[in-house]
Amino acid sequence: MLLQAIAFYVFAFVVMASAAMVVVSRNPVYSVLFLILAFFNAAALMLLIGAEFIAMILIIVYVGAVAVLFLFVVMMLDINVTRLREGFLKYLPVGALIGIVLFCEIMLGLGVFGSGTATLGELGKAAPQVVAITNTRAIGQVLYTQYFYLFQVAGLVLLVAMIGAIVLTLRRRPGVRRQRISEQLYRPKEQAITVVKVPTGGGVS
Amino acid sequence: MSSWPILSLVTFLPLVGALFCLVVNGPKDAVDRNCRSAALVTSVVTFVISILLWVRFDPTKAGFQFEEKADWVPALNIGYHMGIDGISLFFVLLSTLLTPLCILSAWEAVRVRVKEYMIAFLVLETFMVGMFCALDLALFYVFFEGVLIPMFLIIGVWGGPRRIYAAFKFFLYTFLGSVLMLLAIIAIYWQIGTSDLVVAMEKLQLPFIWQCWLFVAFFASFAVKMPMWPVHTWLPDAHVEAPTAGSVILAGVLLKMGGYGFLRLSIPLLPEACQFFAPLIFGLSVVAVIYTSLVALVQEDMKKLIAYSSVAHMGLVTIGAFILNMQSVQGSMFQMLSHGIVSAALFLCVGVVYDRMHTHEIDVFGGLVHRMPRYAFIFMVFTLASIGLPGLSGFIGEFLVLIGTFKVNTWVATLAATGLFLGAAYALWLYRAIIFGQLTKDSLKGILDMNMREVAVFVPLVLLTLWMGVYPSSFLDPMAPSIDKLVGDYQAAIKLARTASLMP
Amino acid sequence: MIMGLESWTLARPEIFLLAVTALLLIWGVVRGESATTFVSLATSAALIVTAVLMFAPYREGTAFGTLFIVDRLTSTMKVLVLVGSAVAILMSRAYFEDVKAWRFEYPLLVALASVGMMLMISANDLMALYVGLELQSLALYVVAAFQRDNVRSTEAGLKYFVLGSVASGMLLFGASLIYGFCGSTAFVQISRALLEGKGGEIGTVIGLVFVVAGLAFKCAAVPFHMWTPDVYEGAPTPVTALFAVAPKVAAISLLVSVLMGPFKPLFDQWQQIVVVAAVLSIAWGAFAAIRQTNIKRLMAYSSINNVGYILLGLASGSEKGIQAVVFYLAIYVVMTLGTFAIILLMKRRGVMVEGVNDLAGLARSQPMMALALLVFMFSLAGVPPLAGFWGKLYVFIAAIEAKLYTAAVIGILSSVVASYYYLRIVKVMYFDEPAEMLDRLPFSVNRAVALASAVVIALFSLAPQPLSLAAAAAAKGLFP
Amino acid sequence: MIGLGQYLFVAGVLFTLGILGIFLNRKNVIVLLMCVELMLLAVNINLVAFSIFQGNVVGQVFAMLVLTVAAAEAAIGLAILVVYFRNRGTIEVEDIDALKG
Amino acid sequence: MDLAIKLIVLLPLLAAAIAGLFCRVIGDRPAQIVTTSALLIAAALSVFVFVSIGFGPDNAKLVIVKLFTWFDSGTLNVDWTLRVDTLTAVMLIVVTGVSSMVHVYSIGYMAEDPGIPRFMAYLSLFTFFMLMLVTSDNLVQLFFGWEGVGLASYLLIGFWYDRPSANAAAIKAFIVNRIGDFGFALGIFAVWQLSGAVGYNDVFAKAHDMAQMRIHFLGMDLPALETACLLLFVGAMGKSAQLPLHTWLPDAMEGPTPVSALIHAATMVTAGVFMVCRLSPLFELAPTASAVVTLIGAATAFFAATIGLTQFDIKRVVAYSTCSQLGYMFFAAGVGAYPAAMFHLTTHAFFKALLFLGSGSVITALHHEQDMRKMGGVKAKTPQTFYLMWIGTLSLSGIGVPFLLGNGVGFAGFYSKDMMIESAFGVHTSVGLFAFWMGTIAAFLTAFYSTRLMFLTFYGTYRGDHHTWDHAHEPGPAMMIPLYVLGAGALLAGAVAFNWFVGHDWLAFWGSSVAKSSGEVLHGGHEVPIWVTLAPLVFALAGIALSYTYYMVRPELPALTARRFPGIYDFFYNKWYFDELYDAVIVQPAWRIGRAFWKKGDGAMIDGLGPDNLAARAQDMAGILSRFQSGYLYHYAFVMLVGVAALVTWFMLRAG
Repeated sequence: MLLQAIAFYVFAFVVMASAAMVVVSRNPVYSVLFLILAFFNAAALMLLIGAEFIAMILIIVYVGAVAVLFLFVVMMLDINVTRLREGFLKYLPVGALIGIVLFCEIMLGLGVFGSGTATLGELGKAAPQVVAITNTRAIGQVLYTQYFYLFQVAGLVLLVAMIGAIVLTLRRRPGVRRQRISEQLYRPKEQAITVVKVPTGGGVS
Repeated sequence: MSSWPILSLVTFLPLVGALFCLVVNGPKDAVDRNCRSAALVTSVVTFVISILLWVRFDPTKAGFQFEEKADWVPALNIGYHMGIDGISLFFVLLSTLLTPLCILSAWEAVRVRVKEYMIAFLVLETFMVGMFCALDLALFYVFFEGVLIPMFLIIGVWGGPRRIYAAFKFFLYTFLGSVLMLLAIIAIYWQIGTSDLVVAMEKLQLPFIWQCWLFVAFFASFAVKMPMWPVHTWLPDAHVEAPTAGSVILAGVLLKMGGYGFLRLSIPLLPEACQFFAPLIFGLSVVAVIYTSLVALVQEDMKKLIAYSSVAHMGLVTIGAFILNMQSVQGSMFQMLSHGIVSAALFLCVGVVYDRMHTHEIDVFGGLVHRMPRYAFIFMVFTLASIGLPGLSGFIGEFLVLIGTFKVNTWVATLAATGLFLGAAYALWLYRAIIFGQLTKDSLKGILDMNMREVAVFVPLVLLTLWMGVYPSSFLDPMAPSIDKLVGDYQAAIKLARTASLMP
Repeated sequence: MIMGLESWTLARPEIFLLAVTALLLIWGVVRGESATTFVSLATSAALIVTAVLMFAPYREGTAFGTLFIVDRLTSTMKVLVLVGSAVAILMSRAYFEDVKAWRFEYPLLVALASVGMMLMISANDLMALYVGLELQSLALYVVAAFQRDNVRSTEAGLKYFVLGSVASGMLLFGASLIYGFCGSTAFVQISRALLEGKGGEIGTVIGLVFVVAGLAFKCAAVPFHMWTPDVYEGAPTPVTALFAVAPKVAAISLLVSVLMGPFKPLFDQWQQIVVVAAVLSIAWGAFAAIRQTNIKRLMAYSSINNVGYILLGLASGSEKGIQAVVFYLAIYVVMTLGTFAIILLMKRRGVMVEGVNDLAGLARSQPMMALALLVFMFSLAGVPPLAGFWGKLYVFIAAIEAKLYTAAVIGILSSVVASYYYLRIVKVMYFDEPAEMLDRLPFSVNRAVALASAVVIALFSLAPQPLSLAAAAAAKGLFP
Repeated sequence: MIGLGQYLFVAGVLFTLGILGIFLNRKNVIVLLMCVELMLLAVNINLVAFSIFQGNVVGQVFAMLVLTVAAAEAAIGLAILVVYFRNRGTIEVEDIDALKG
Repeated sequence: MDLAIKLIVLLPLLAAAIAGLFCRVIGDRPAQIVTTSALLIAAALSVFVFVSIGFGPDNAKLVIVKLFTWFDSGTLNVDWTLRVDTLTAVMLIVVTGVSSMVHVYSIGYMAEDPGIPRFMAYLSLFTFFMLMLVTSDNLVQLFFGWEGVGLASYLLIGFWYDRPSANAAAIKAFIVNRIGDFGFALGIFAVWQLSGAVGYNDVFAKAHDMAQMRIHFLGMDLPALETACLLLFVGAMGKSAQLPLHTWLPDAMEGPTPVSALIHAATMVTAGVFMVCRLSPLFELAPTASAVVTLIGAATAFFAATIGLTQFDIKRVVAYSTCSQLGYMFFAAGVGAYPAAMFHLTTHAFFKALLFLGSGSVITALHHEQDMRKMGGVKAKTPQTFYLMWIGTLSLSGIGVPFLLGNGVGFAGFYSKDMMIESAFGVHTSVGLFAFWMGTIAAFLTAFYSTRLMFLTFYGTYRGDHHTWDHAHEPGPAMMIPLYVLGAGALLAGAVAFNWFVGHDWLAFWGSSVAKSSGEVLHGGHEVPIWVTLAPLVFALAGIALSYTYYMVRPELPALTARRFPGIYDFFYNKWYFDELYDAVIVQPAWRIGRAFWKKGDGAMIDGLGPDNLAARAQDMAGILSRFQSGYLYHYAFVMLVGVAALVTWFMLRAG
């Protein structure tokens, strides 16, 4: 239990720290990398309470796809390291203040601090409930039955994302040569080769 | 009483004419010609039908006549309920009378966008007539506000150099007032569960403080429309910039909507608040009479002067309406009718010279009597009627209001009576500046007297002014029972409230 | 039965639409750009057919477990969405052909967005709500940036996207809290938990605040409206027309069903939020538009203003209030579509213009269009007898009955302020002498839309009864 | 003992950082997108934690949906970013101000 | 009888309508014929009516002809009614008589004017209104006539609309009259409030009750009848040019001379006197109000006479004399000698019309010259006018031989004036005494200025330009016949009518048309000491003598006196500076206030703080909000955050 607690605090700290670094890093590449770090640690946090499926998905989807996509775009767009603008410092106090106030209020409201049982109720005290079957199995049991509908719609969302990304970024550039395999394959030989009678010793002119 | 929906006919016939104009197409000349004729024919027919109202009106009955009732929005319990009594009868007639005259007066004066002009006027007529006939609060409001749309366009499209300012001021000022009335109407509706005015008159029982709030809301709307001091400043601007016919309708009918609203809604529905606020209204009205008369005295523009005089005259109307005895209310009604004819005619008079000189600055004119004797005569008649010369229409209203007022409050009566000479001062000064004197200005030397079409516009008005001045009974008698009932109900309500407040 | 026949029957309009969309997508991919016009017409037709399908025959109930609900309210709202989308697609051809961006993906994305909206409207579970919302949003982000070579269009897309993501992040955060405290994401369960007093009051309220914030963003209610003017201005005009209509209906419908459904027990709490948002929206929309010179931007503020009135109806929380919402929305959709149809007709020497002052002389060059726009403007301003007045009347009746006096007074006074800029458009059309006339365009879809809208508004003005009956029927579902 | 509160705390911090990042960031838009991802991560932690502590899997299903949508969102967001960059040649937050007023 | 009365009233209206509306069609001559003959017929009918009523049996002394209802409103019922009793009959004679003469005269006087039909129409119209005034049976119809004559007066004063001065005078006349009417109207309101009626019979029936009542007027608790009478008298002050509402009358001389004769001497200005006599049953019960009437009348009699001393415009002299004579009538009415007032009204109508028309003929002869300094010796050119004018002057001065043949023998003015002065003395009150002395002094002044007029005009040598002199001649018969008729009146009216009006037969003559209490007053007037009877005559003769000395014997004296007493001379010459005072106190401030209200009140205050201000603030607000919409993403996100934070805070605070 202690070990678990220590692990939690370590991961939690790293998550929060790297999240902060995402925000304050001046180089976007670092930001992405800190983001990846945050994801990893968040996954670890989830593992700690037994949500292993989500933890893995998190790593696969976020780290494997999203973060890499970010990195790719950062590189592609060739964004320079930006100087820290004055605005940051000017707005920092007010912004931070409001953020902290909001944060404290949420925490108070949720009852995270101490007396919070008022709202968290039994949940606040309870230990993680261990489900009899594995986490993945439990999800699997509902995902394609009870939540089949959501699954389908998620697919639609991805479809839209695909269409959207293509429609926005795909361009047919007239000047670019491409390999058209079907054309290559189906070209009749008459077009491809000419039979030339080469006189001996004369060469091809 | 009437088997066919005569009120609806009078109300919506102009709309039919407007639709006809809308679909007229072809070369510009033909369109203009057809629209003019169509508008004139429609409005004249409407007027003739509305005369039937008067003929068939039973002057001994106090209640509503020619009632029509139909569902409109049953989901909200809003009905289409029309009907007139002695209070509304003549306003309907006033509207239907002035519209053809306006169209006639614009026959040659308006040359651009004739089609739109005629449509605007016919639509305006529908709204005006409808407003005076409506016996449903929502319906009333619809017509009341609907008037703003054509009027806004009339001022803005065919108006003078500052027409845009004037049109916006007119619209926003009056709109601001009216939306508050809408809230009041909703509150009443909420209380009684229907927007039917007749039901409201019977059933509505509001606590005093509520009455006061609602009164303020109604007041905001009607006071602006009247207009009462100090919310009158839209009127001079609107009048100056509006085209002649626009001013005519504005002065002739639109200003009456406020007074009509007080009599139709405020007083029967909110009697205690009326009593409570009467001193305020008297104060404002007295200020209006004196203040605007003095302001009128120094005007440099004919229309502005007449506009200010309207404010002063309307001051008497509000006093009369809230003194609430038979004489004062009848006087107030009569004053509105008379003012409707007279100030309309005065604006038409201004229009006559405006058409010739394209200005209504007083300084431009002078000595017109040399070239325009007919005009001078007609202008004189209306100037005199405006200052309330006995024998002409203006006198009866003023006299009845003041005599009724004197009985209740001598201060108000005395201060309001100063209008007698203040009014004479500015009206005669205007007349002198325009008509009398030597004809020295070169620009005026070729000016022509009124032609027969113009005379035809004025003749009915002159006759009416005389008729109303010499034999006002034709007008006073039909309205008497309704006003009697209004005053009686009001007094009964006040008495009831008194006894209720005395009880533990 | 989670996936029984019943579910498929209830969802058949959505399924139909999706199927058609998929087929058209394939068609488009095969035939390339040349198929665009056909695809767009087919999509519009499909949208209309979908609307018809909902009522032939009409069915109610929940499907896919409790995720999806169909009743009068959702069906009515869906009709509005579908009509809005269909007309928006029809109106867009001329514009996109002009800017050489007439591509078949556009109608399909709109169709997919419409599906998203329908799912939103029918959502009966926080998760269903979220996926529907995202389906819609993602498609809309793309269409906002659809004119991809145009800085303004892409900027609009970008802003919409970033802020939209933040908003959905907030919504999600709130949803997570609600889930946590109520123990479920299903609306029925949430409602039950709240009624039983479970689900820690403050925590749920905070969650509700975040959810409402996220939804208010989609409705463009103050203070979550900041994206609206920029996106409306930047997006291609037909897209703006779409934005002003369909997503707004969907978001408001969703707000209604969330607040009046699971969170009905928290009425006292959310009423305050909605009243504040309503009043702020009304006032902000009224004042900020005064100085606008771009008509699209002006319409953005106008839409903020109108949303305020709709929210005021919602804030009353009564049956009449919901009727008012439906009624107002229906009229709003027609007015807005008509207005944008005319904006799309604004061309000078072949170039699209969108300044308010460019309307000068419309009354001369195209009198019927000017008349139509006049009708829309006065209707938007709420001047009787035009239909907009009935909407406002409905709302204010509801507000007064709910004793929201202050809000009603502010609302009605702001309507006067708002009327100023509507009048300004009328003024420009009718009073100003144009330096140069707008082009006289041949008859087109947009003209037809404008005229039809004007006629519809005129009919609504004179006979609001059918619409109010429909609104009443729709609202009935929430008040069994 | 690690309870729900701790998880909620972490999630709250992440969420707040995400929001703060959005308006304190004066650099480029891509970081904004990352901040959004942070917010979603916070939500996910919330959902998972609630799910585990309540003993039902709804939260985890929800988290999966969020993940999926987040991926789609990232794709679209980056696509828009790219076309914007093509037009303007910049994605600095303070340069994105063609539309205002 | 009824028909005759109707015809008397309506014929002038008909004539006016024909002449006025169809003037272009029918031309000058027919217009003159129509109007003049209508008036002559009316005059003849008036004589008939006068005889039937004035000398008829007691039960026939009142004829009431109801025409039709004017207006009914609740308990207020007003009819168009013609009421003829002796009082009215006398006025009918005066009005139609003088008016018909003026019509005839105008044919000559206005012969060269381009606006003849209009002029004749106006005259007839005036006559109609005047007749309505005198025949009214209720206060409202009286008011109708009252205002109507005001209108006609306005039209006629401003008849020569080319002249700015004429226009100004016309407006002044109308407005000053309106100020009086303001009081008059309030008086009517008060009477109605007190008695519940406006018809004379009903009002008089309630007179005694009203005398007991009190009225709450302008915050003061006042005796009701006194207040009402005073208010009514304000109307009379305006119409009859009494202090301080007299300023319009001299200016009204801008109108054509026949107008001055008809309106501003014989008829309209006497309407005030008529009204007081008509309402004598009320006034007799209102001692304070009557005292005020007396004081104002006496003061005006004196005041106007002092101004008359110094004026040079021939018509203005006569005008001030009118003003002064009206003052006499009022103090007579004020002390209760209503018959005496009416008597003087009648005689005055003749001699003053004569003086005006005579002046008119001099003016015509001298080519429209009115300044007496440019006249002199005119008797050579216009001998008939000269003699007739002397009749008028002596009548005005009240010259006669007392005690001869019982009532004395003299010009018409002699009888009536003496009767008034004696009545004032006879009531033996301080007010009456004041009136007596004022009247007596004024008699001196009157005699002085009226003979001064004669001397300056007709005697001595001509002081104008010779071209005019050469063409000067006596006017034609159209103008001379009226002069003779009026001259006869001025000569004989007093002697003929003395007994009926104020003598032994007064009661039989007047019937119940004036207050019964007049009897005592008249009696008191007959019973005064001899010196009282002689005093006015002596003073008048002294005035004539002084005038003769000044203007015939030693013509350098006037200038000398003026130099010797510059203060008082200027004061009189400038009409006691009333015009200047009014201009400074009322007219100029009214304009300034009007301008201030307009520019500062409406412009700066109401519009500036109201609509324009609101519009500007809305624009400002729009600007602020626009700037708020900065276009920056982080800004927008910040707003969202603030929104959420605010809501959350709100709920946290509420929760706890």
